[in-house]
Amino acid sequence: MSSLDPVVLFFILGALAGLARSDLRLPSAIYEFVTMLLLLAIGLKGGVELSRQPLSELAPQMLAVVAMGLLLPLLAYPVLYYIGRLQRADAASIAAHYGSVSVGTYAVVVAYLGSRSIVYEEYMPVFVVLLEMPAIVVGIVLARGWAASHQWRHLAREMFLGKGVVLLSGGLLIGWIAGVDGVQPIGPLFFDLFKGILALFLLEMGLITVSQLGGLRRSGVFLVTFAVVFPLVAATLGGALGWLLGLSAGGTIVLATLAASASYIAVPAAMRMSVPEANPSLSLAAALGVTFPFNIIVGIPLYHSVVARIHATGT
Amino acid sequence: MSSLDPVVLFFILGALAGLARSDLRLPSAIYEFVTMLLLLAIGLKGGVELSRQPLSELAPQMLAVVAMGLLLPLLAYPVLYYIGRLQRADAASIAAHYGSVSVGTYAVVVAYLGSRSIVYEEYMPVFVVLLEMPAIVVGIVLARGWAASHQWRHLAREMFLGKGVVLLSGGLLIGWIAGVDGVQPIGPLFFDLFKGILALFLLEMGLITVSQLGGLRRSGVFLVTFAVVFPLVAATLGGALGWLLGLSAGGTIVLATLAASASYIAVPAAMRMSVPEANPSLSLAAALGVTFPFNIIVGIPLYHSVVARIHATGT
Amino acid sequence: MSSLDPVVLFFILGALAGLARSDLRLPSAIYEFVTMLLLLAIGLKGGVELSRQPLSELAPQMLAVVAMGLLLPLLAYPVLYYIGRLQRADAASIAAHYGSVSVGTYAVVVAYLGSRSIVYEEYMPVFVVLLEMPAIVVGIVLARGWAASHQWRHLAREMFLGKGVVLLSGGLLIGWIAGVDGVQPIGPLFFDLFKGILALFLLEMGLITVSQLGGLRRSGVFLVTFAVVFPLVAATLGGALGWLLGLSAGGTIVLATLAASASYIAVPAAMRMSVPEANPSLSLAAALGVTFPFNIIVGIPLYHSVVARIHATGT
Amino acid sequence: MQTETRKLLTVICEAQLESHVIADLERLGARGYTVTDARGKGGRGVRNAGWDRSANVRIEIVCDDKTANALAAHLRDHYYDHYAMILFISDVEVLRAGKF
Amino acid sequence: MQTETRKLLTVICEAQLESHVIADLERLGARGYTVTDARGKGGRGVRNAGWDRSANVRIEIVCDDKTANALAAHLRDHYYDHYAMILFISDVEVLRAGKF
Amino acid sequence: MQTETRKLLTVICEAQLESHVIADLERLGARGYTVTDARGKGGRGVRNAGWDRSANVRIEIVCDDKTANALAAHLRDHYYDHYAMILFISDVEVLRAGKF
Ligand SMILES: Nc1ncnc2c1ncn2[C@@H]1O[C@H](COP(=O)(O)O)[C@@H](O)[C@H]1O
Ligand SMILES: Nc1ncnc2c1ncn2[C@@H]1O[C@H](COP(=O)(O)O)[C@@H](O)[C@H]1O
Ligand SMILES: Nc1ncnc2c1ncn2[C@@H]1O[C@H](COP(=O)(O)O)[C@@H](O)[C@H]1O
Ligand code: NA
Ligand code: NA
Ligand code: NA
Repeated sequence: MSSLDPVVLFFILGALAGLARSDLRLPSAIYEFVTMLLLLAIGLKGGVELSRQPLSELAPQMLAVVAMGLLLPLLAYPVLYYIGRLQRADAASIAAHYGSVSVGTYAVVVAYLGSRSIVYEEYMPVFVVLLEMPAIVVGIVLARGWAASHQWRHLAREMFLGKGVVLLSGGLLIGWIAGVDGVQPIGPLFFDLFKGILALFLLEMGLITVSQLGGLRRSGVFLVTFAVVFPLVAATLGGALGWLLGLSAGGTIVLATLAASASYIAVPAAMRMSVPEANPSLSLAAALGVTFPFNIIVGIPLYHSVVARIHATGT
Repeated sequence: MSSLDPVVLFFILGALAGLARSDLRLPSAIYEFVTMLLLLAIGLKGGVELSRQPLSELAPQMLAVVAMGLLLPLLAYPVLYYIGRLQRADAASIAAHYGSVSVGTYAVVVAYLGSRSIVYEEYMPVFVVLLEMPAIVVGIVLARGWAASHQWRHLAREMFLGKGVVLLSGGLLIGWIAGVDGVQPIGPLFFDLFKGILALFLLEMGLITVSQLGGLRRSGVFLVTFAVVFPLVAATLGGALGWLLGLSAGGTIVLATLAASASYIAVPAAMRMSVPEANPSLSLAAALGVTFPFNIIVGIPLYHSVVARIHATGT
Repeated sequence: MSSLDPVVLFFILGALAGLARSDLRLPSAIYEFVTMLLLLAIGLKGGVELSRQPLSELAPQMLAVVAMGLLLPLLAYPVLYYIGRLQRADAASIAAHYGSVSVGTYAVVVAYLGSRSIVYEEYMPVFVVLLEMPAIVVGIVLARGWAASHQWRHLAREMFLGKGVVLLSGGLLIGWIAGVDGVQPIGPLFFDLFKGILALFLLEMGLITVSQLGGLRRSGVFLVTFAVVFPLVAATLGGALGWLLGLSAGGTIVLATLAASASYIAVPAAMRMSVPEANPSLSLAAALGVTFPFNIIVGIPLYHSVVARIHATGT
Repeated sequence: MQTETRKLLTVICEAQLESHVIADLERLGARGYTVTDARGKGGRGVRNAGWDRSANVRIEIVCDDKTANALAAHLRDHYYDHYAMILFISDVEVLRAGKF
Repeated sequence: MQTETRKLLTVICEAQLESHVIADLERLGARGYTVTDARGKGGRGVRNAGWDRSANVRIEIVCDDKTANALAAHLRDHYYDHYAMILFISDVEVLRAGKF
Repeated sequence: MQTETRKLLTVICEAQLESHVIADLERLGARGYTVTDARGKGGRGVRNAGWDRSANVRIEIVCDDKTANALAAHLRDHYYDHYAMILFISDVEVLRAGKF
């Protein structure tokens, strides 16, 4: 039990309370507040790191990561459509969720590495921002074909102006401009409280996860299997990419986790407006009901142990 | 004036603003947030302490404290029913409130001891959790007789799954599992901010207390007297028990204060569903309108001075 | 760009998100929470400082500052009424806004001085409290004549019991009573988080500012000009007063900024009830849409450079 | 436009009852409901709260005549005596008759 | 089921008026009211707020015909000129006629 | 008191549609609207949220008969198929006929 990070215990507390039908809930204004703080904090941290090194050095890595974001939904779609026999819109929408990333999962992996003092490339939030979107574009093309392209301007709005993306990339820019000294005075709120805020977030995520279980029961065995197996495949790809790019062990774990995670902030909103005929409860049930808890409880320690073994042999 | 803890000044500010009919209010989402933080923080602190010592050593103390929680409402009920001539349901419900404990009062006594550097047994939150419930059970039996026992399963849900109890005991468990090192990264939110959060909580409590004064006027002299005198009796019992159990001076003050305090989180909710014919404004007016301010302004310093005198002679 | 304080970058982020029509918003409960924290923190800081020195020494300065608060709206009114040709009620209401002060602008100037390690008289929050009200009284007399005096009792309630004033002056009193040691335990919430909380506040202010631009377009060139030029005049007066009172360079900058700022918390509420025929969107568009961003982006650095030059020659 | 007449039942009650009332509604045949948070005053005094203690909720149900009457009677019989609650019924026109 | 017809008066106005309007309603004989927070747009522009500056409230009163008319007339006379406010009245059926 | 009859159109839908629906309403001639946050359950399951993902809004529009029908038809045609949404229409009396 002690192998679990204490913040994950808050997730479990939330899940147990939800299963027992407690009336516990974070007020929605507080859940929004907590989410905003996490997004800003992650962005700020990445931005500060960016201000320390030339962007040009990162360009190749960034391109490779975007390529991964385009590839993952293309891998997921045929599985969902041909094997899972889901409707085209549903398959495309779920593929988009799994091609994109979960900020909450990112926060947990960072907390996990932090409490084990494992270093990682601190500019990783750049990858989080970059991975938010490509999968959305792929998902829409999969659902609608290129004919959807006359909507691109409208779609770009939905993608870039959703509050999740604005806060994450806004934090990134502010951190970049202000630099390490500039953000220091706001550090007590955004950095010192980070783990406590994450604990509250995970408490609510536990409750939300449980509330998705109903949708899961209806969606059947295939989706549950997909929601466990696809992350493992994606993590392998992400880990391999991290290795190819020469990332540290910590950075490789983060990239594997990002690949394995499924979005539940930017993508659901964009898909709802762009592919409305996709049933949102399928993708949320899979992403929130299975993949999120799987990643934070089983996945991250697993990716860690695999990467550790490879890096050990590597050196 | 300087004998008042600064957090209590926030209570007074709230009360004055309420009396003057200012439009000041904590938004309800914020009040809920602040309450959740207090409950989790208290639980976490107690849990960490529990992880430091064998539970078995505490078992006798825990039993004694539960016995006190069963005894207090049995003392209160006849006073309320025979002397106060209240309806049976009302007498039982008020007895349950006074047999249980107030988490806000606990937070204030802890802050009070902290600013005077008086040590106390840090596992006290365990007693807070233990004292929440027995009085509820006694109250229901007093109102309904044993016939109510077919409802026990339903009742247990109301009691154990109310959000107050879930957060308090959830925090306790997390603190216990994670231990002192485990909770350290979430300390800035839950421990460093504790007193500031308590100040905000007390600001709102001041406003709430004043809003109960109307109910108080209707409920008359008896209830006001009860709401001052019974806590004194209960504090004497609690203090005596602390002394018998060999607690430190600080621990004795805390136990006296817990005994003297009246619940306004777990009990009102449970009574509302289990003894609906009891008028909730009577018990809230007494607990919030009189006993809470009495304890934090007059009671705690009083219990402190009495315990200090006894401990001085004792040694 | 790096000359901008990082907290101001949050304002710009909010403004850009608003211009781009992002769905970003602070939940209203959070905006209220953040505002309450700022008001209490500012009050507490000033109160602690007051507890360090005899009030009698400050009395002359306080009188002079109140006189400034009475003078500024009397200067603004004729400009608005005769040159701007606004309705009498509108001219009086806008004059009241500009005679009073903006707590948000105060917080920004204090953050600005802090990150440049420029000292200032820390009892300045007393002036913030004092400057809130005189302009309201003048504004009402301008709108209604002395005949309005039968309403004074009612009006005093609106002024003194508005939550903004209660929190600011309540914080001041608590800080005064508790002193520097007393507030230390609540410091992590109210002082350490101050800049981070200010950043969130400014994010929302950016969004609010942009939402006022519509009102601005309707109100025309005169009002926009007034909202830039009058602050410059007022800042000159405030700076001159600071110089006369022998304030430090930092204190002079703060007083100039206070004079230049326009209220959007206490005054709008009081005016709405006392001079309802004044159109609130005119004064808010000017104060929030122009003067607030002008002061925090252009004004404060400008007042700083002028004061620095004068103090340099002065010494 | 083709519309049909249905009943709109509005229930205002103390927040703590929300889950109980909703369970009752679903059991008695309501196919949907909408809840908003509210505060107010009535025979049992002012209700405007925090920590749920004394806030209200406002529950609306669109349904047919018979269901509305059954729901109203049930709520009256089970909650009126001991809880803060009022309800009222009005006529509304809806587009999809089969849905309600 | 035995029901009686009453009036439901719905007032939507700027949030700052809440306490004033409620005091008026009680003075003019309303025995209860329900308030929810709202936002919106009307002749006086968009109202969606924070720190109360420009939010709305939605106040509902169930009462008899005469009271509804008196309340509506009073509100119109005192607030329509200078404040953001609309009101409308509809028929509702209630169970306890004596209560409203 | 002189009153006129108008229609009250109430739309309950998923929160993410708010800005889209409001844009539609304004384009089709509504002169005002009022929005409150809500949660609920219907054919598309429970909706009670955080981070907006599954919360509802409740939008009210007072308008004349023709506008109400036009709005209702438009909303039905554009949103009923793929989104959580219901709407209903009732009669209300208003004081200022010209306003609505
Ligand atoms: N006449 C009324 N008009 C509108 N709402 C009412 C009325 N009476 C009661 N209410 C609402 O119903 C709740 C419970 O009413 P009661 O049971 O009378 O205390 C109150 O808190 C109000 O929100
Ligand atoms: N036609 C309408 N339908 C629904 N609500 C309205 C309408 N007109 C105004 N409102 C509401 O009433 C408030 C005040 O209206 P007004 O005084 O016209 O600005 C607005 O902010 C809206 O919330
Ligand atoms: N019969 C009903 N009565 C009241 N509200 C309803 C009803 N059916 C649906 N709703 C509301 O409308 C929303 C969307 O409905 P639906 O499209 O059926 O899922 C639900 O989430 C409820 O808030
Ligand atoms: Na992914
Ligand atoms: Na007790
Ligand atoms: Na000014």
